Amino acid sequence: MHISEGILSAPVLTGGAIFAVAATAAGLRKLSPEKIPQAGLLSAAFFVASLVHVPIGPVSVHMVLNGIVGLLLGWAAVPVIAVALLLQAVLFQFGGITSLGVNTIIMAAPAVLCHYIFKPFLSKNHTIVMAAAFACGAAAVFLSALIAAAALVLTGEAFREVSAALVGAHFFVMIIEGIITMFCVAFLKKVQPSMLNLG
Amino acid sequence: MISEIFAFGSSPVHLLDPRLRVIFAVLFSVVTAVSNLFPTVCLALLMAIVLAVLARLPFRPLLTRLFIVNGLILFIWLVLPWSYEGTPVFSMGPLVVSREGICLSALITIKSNAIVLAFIAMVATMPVAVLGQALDRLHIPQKLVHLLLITYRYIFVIESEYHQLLRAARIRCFTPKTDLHTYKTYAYLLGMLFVRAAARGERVHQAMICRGFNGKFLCLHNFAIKQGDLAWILAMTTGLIGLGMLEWARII
Amino acid sequence: MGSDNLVIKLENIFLSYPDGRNVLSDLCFELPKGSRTGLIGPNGSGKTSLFHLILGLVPRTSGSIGLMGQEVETEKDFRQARKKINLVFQNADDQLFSPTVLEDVAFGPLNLGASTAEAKKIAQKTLKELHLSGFEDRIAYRLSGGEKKLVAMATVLAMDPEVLLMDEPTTGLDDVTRERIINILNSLDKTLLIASHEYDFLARTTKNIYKMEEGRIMFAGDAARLHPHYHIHEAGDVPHQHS
Amino acid sequence: MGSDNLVIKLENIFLSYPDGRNVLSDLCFELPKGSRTGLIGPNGSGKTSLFHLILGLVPRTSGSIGLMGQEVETEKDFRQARKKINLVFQNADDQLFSPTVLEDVAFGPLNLGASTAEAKKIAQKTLKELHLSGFEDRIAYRLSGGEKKLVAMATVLAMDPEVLLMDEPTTGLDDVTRERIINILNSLDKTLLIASHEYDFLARTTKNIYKMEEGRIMFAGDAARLHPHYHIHEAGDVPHQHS
Repeated sequence: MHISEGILSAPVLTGGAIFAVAATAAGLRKLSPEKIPQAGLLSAAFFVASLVHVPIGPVSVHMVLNGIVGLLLGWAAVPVIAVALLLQAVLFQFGGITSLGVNTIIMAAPAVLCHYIFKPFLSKNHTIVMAAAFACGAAAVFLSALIAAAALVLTGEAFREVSAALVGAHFFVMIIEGIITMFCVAFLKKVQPSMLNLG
Repeated sequence: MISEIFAFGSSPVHLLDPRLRVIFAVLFSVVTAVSNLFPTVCLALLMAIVLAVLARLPFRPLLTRLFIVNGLILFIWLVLPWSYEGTPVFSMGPLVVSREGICLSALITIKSNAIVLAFIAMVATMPVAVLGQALDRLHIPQKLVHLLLITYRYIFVIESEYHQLLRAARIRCFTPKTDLHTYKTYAYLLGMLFVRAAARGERVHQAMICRGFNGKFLCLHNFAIKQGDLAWILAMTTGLIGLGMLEWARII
Repeated sequence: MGSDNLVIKLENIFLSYPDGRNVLSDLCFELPKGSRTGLIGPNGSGKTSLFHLILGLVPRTSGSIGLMGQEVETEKDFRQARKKINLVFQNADDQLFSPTVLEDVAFGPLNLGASTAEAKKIAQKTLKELHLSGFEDRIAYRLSGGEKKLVAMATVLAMDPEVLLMDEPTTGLDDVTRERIINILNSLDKTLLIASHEYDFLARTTKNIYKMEEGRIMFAGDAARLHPHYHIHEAGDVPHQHS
Repeated sequence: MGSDNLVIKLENIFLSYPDGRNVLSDLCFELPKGSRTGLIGPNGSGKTSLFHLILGLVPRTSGSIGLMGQEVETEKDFRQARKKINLVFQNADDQLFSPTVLEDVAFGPLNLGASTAEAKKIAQKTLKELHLSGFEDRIAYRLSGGEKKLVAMATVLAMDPEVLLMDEPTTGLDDVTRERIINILNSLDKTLLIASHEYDFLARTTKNIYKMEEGRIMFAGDAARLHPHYHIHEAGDVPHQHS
C-alpha cells in the first residue's frame, strides 16, 4: 500500500521523511552486519511475495504482508520495508522518492506495532495462534490504511472523502491478508518454528 | 517477471554519472512535489518529457508504467471533484462537481506524472547494482546499502523459486478461486518461500564467512565526474532554479 | 490428430529462451498409449523444457501439441490434459510445498474435486501403496532427499494420471531409494516417459529409448539392448576394448 | 597432529542435527598435501556437512580437526585455516552475493587485506585465467547457470587457497560447462577434495575415490580403475560377461 508521488503536501512529506529516517536508523541498529544476509534474503522473499496476486471475486489483489514481516523481523522490518519500497520505485515506479518516507511509515509502523501486540500469542495453543495471526494480518493492513488516510487528511481537508474511500476499499484486503497470514504462520510454526523464535 | 527494462542503454542519460542522476532526481522530485502552481508543474512535466526523450526510453513499457501510475490517480479523479466544495461547474443529481476539485485533481495528475517520468528517466536507467554503488558513494549508511544490494541480488532467485512452486501447484490442477483452499495454498507457497529464503540466507552468510567476511561491506566502483557531466549539472541546475522562480519568486 | 492410440503427439515444435537461443527446434515426437519410453540426453539438451512444454507450463514458439488425442492450445485445454498427464519434477523440493506429507499428497485430489475426507483417504491409500504409511504427519520440508522423492511421486500418483512423466528421477539418490523407484515404476500400469542421463536406469524401467540431441528427438534403440556396465579393471584410463 | 604432510586430518568426528539425528558418526579422514581425492555418496550422506565442518561453519559434536598441520578449535583458528582451505558451494547462487561479477571475485582478496586496486587486479587476473574476461561488469542475476558456477569458482580461486573443496560441482550443469570445469580442475596445482554423486566426474578429476556411507568415509578405490562403460550389444538383459 502506498501513496503516489505528487499528492501529499510538503509538511506531510517532510514529517514522514523524518519519522522514516529515525525509524530506519533504529531498525538498522538492531541489525548486526552478520544478520544482513539473512534480513536481505527475507526482504527479497517479501518483495517477491508482495507481487503475488490472489483472486477475490472477479478481480485480484496483491499482497501487503506487513503483518507477517513484523512478526518475523520486529524493528528490522523498518529498513527491510524501506528497501523494498525503494526497489519497487526503481523497478516498477510504484511510489517514488518524495513519498518514500511517508510510505515507509505507512507500511512499517503497523508491522512493528503488530510485532509487539501479537507476537506473545504465538506460543499459545493452536486456536489462539490462528486467531492472533489472523488479527495480526488484518490489523496491519487496517492500520496502514488508517495512516495513509491520516497523511491525506493532513495534506488537506479536501481528501476526507478520498481517505474514507481508501480505508473502505481495503476491507476485503484486510480479510484476505488475515487469512493468508493465519495459514502462513501455521505453516511456519510447523515447518520452521525457529523463524518465529519459537524454538 | 521482474526485469530492469530501462536500465541498460547507451543514451546520453545512461552515460551520466549515476551519483549526479540520483542527486538531481531527488532535487527535481522534491521541488515538483512541493509546487502548487500550474506554470511550475507544467514546466516540470516538460522537463521530465525532455529527460525521457534524451534517455531514449522504450515507448511501450514506458506507457505501461505511466498507465499503472495513473490508475491510482484515477481513483482521485473519481472522488475528489465531487467531494471538494467550491464553485460548481456542473451537477448530476445530488453530486456537484467543483472547479477547485477539478483543478486540484489536474494539478496532482501533472505533478505525479512529471515526478514519475523524471524518475524513470534518471534513476530507472541504471541497474540497482549501480544505484547501490552510487548511494554508497553518497554516504548512505553502509548497512542499508548492503541490505538493498542483497535484496536486489536475490529477488530474481526467489522469484524463480516462486514460479517453480506455482508450477508444481498448477500441474496438480490448482486453479485459483475465491475460496479458503486457494488462500491456504497461496499461504503455503509463500510460507515455503520464506522458509527457503531463510535457509538460503544461512548459506549465503556461510559463503561470506568462507571468503573472510568480517562485517564490512565494500563497494568497488569509483565514479568520476566527466566533461559531459558538467554541462548536465549546468542544465539541471538552471532548470531547477527556473522551477523555483516560477513557484516562489512570483515573476508571473 | 487422428490416432486415438497416441497420448502425446508433438509436431514441429520450436521453443526458444527469452534470450533467443533455441531449446527445442523442429521437434517431432509420438508417445503411444501404454508405452514405456526413456529419453536420454546430456544435461542442457532440453528434456526439462520438453516436459514443461507438454504440460503447458512454458509457451511454445511454434508447432502443435496433441494430448490424449486432443489438440491443445489454450491454458484451459492444458488444464484438462493435466488431469491425465502428470510430471514428477527433477527436484523434489520444487514439488512439495505443504507443511505435512498428507496435505501435500491430498492437494491434487482436492483440486480434482474430491472432498476433504475423500482426498485424505486417497492420500493415505497412495502412501500405503508406496510403502510410506506412517509418513502422513511428517513435515515434508524435513524429509531426507530419498523420502522427498518418494513423497513427490506420491503427490502425483494420488491424482491417478494415465501418463506419467519423470524428469531425471535418480539425480543424487541413494541406491536403496533408486531400487524402490525402479520397483514402483515397474509395477505401474501407466504410460511412462522418463528423462534421464542414466542408461542403466532407463534400461531397467523402459522398453524403448530415444535420444535427445540439439533440441530434437531420435530413436536410439531397444532399451534391453542398450546398457552400461560399471566395473573396476586394470586398464583404467588407457583405451581398451570389451569383446 | 604430527605429520606436516596432511592438510586435513579428522579424528573420531561426530556431528548431529539439532533434532538429534547423526550426520557424521565416528568419522576419520586424512587428506595428504597434493592429493586429488573424490568423495562419492548420495545426497544426504553428509558430504556437505563434512565440508562445513572442516571450514568451521557448523560446530562438531565431538572429535578433533587438524588443518594444515594445526589443531583447530576456535573460530579464530578456523578463520586462519580458511585462508588456505576454501570451498566451492553446491549452489552458485549461494556463493555469488554481490551485485556484479568483479565485486564478487574481489570480495575475498579485499577481506584478505588487499587494497582495492590490488583486489581488482587479482580479480581480473583470475577471471582471465578462467576465460571469463569481459565478465567484470556483468550483473550476477543475468548470468546463466553455467556462467554462475564458473564465476563462483573464480571467487574462491581469487583467494588462492592451497586446498580446494568442491561440493557437487556438476549439479544442474550442461555438458559444456562440465567439461570446462574438468579442464580447470585438472590444470590446478592444488590439493583437491571433490564431493559428488557422479563416479564419472570424479574419475576424470581425482586420483582416489572414497565412499561416504552412514556418516563414515571408506576407501573405494583408485579412480582410474573405477569407471563406467556405456555400450550397446546384443546380449541385452541376458546375463553375460565381459572378458
